[in-house]
Amino acid sequence: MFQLNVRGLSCQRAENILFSGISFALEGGAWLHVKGRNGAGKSTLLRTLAGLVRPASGVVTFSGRLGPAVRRVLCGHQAAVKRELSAEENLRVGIPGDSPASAAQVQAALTKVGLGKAASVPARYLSEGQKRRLVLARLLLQCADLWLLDEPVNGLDSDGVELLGLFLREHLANGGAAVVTSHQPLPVAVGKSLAL
Amino acid sequence: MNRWLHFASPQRFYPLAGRLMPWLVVSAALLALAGLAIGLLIAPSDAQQGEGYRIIFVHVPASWMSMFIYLVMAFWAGVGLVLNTRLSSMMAQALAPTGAMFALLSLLTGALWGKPMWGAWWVWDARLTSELILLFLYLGFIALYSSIEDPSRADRASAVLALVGAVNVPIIYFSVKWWSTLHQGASVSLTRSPSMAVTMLWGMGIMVLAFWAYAIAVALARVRCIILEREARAEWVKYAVE
Amino acid sequence: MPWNSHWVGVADFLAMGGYASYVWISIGACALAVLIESLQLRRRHRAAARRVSQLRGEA
Amino acid sequence: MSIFSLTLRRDLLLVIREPAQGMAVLAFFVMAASLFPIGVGPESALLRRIAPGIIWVAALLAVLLGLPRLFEADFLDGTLEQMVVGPVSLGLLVLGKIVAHWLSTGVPIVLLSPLLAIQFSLDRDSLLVMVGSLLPGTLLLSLIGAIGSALTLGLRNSGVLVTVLVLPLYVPVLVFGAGALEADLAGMDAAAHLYLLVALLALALFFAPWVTAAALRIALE
Repeated sequence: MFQLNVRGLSCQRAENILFSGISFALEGGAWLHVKGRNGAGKSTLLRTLAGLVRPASGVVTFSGRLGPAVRRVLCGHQAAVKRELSAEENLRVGIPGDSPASAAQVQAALTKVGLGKAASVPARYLSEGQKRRLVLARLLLQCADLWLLDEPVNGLDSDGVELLGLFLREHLANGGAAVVTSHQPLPVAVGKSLAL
Repeated sequence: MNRWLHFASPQRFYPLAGRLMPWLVVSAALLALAGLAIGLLIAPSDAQQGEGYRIIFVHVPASWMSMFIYLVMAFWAGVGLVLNTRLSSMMAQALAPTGAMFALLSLLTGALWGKPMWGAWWVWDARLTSELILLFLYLGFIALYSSIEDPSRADRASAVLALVGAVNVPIIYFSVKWWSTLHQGASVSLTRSPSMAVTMLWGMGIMVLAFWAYAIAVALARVRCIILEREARAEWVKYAVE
Repeated sequence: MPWNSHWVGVADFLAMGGYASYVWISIGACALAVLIESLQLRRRHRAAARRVSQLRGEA
Repeated sequence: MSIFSLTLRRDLLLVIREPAQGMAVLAFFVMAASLFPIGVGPESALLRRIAPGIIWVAALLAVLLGLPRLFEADFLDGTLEQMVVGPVSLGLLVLGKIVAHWLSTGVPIVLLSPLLAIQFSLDRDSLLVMVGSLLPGTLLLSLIGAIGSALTLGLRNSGVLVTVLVLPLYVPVLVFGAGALEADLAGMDAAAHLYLLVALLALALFFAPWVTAAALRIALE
């Protein structure tokens, strides 16, 4: 059973401590809702879990069945989309290293998020909301174990949020875990929560 | 190992540096006086260059120190990067301006030496040219860490640059030497210093020690400033400042 | 002159065998650089200390 | 397909989609080199003598000008962060980007250089040495430049800062590159220069990718 445990985590930004003594455990199938005021370090916590930021102190370990590296994915404030590439190309080659998806899988993911018709439209012509949906489609294709979502609701309209809830529930159902920061409530069963 | 780590925290190092500095400043001054006395008073005049050669008593120590300080700086930067100890990166940043100053002094005294001896302020000699490039490496290092706000990124990014620079220093020196012998032949070169009488060697040796003591004193003073600037909000700093 | 050095007198010593300007400017430049660096460091230290006590005042 | 070729094809696709900046770098190369005859005077004997230095310095500055294309765009739209988080070897990914940068900047420079050779009245058989020195040379410039552009990623004055960091490291490349062409023009054998240039290239090919990857991780922290 996949498990993420964090013990005594503390992070710094430019010499001042953001948070310290954060400890929690998260198994497959559960999600953690991180709350806190602006500047409390929610994003830094997610980036630390993603392996981008080196914590000032504390330990982040992944145990369980997941082979050498836990496949984690981070959705930050920016929708990581290349303007020159079309929606479909963004999913196929936009991020080198994603698990290679066939054209059919890409098309299926696009239709699932309601961008089926916009597959060949260069991403520069997509609205901010559509770009957010493209990020959701990528989430499906990456089939990662740990989702690290930073304010995923931003930029999504009401049925976009519904989609997010649906995907999150599916992800948790087949054993994935998620750490989510969000001000608005999410249409998912209330999981653990952590206040920074 | 623990003994050594004891002083690795800025809090304990700050007073230690304060106590060491006066001793170093005094010994630097005494050594400099002794070195100059030997160099200017006692050392005999040189066969070909007469009295003008005495500039080497400041030129050679300056260029030697500029090279030595760069390697020490790269060492501390590497230690700071690997062990993630902030103090080592601060020490590297404290050494950089002094190293750049020595490189500049070496170029200036090299020109002042070249003018009477070879009639030109600037000679594209292998040593002077690589000294110039060493100065550019220093300026690159200083420019990088001073244009990054976040101290931890500044430390680590400048450490990478210092290490890359340190690897390149021998390559640059070799390529410039190859280039200068290719174009101009080895006739005119500062490297072939005049035949060294014993007192000359003593004079230069003592001047190197004087510059060395001075460099450490200044580095300690600057590292204290950096500690104060970066740890201004820390508790202990409030009582460390008289 | 002490230690039987070959200088005849102070004037001869200062003339430095005709290279007076080059030798003394070189040494002077080093001394000037040391002076400037020391003054600059002292000013920087004092400014940092003032900043710290200013923060202490606010805390 | 390995991460290297995936990234290489991706970056080349991006270059083809937005060729404007690539063209600007090539235009700079030709214009910068053409300014010197105007500045120095048209007599071909003199131009022949300074041609190696001019062509090489112009190529070096053109590659330097093209360095932001390596990471800047991906950093600004967040894709670089996704690549660093991804489970792939960042060093190989970076090598893919560097080779793509070389193919879109260095190689066109090499293809254009015969045009300049005519301007500087170089004879035909020294063209071979020129191309032979510029081809590995520009890759070497991209490799070293990648370290500089990764270190200065996202800084407000990164354009000029990259130059200050990287130019001193470009000196050996310039010495051996321009030296090869010059030796050939002087009738001497240019092989020694080319061997040393390729030796430096081998060193950079081994070290630069993972040093750049480390610099990227530091920049994205």
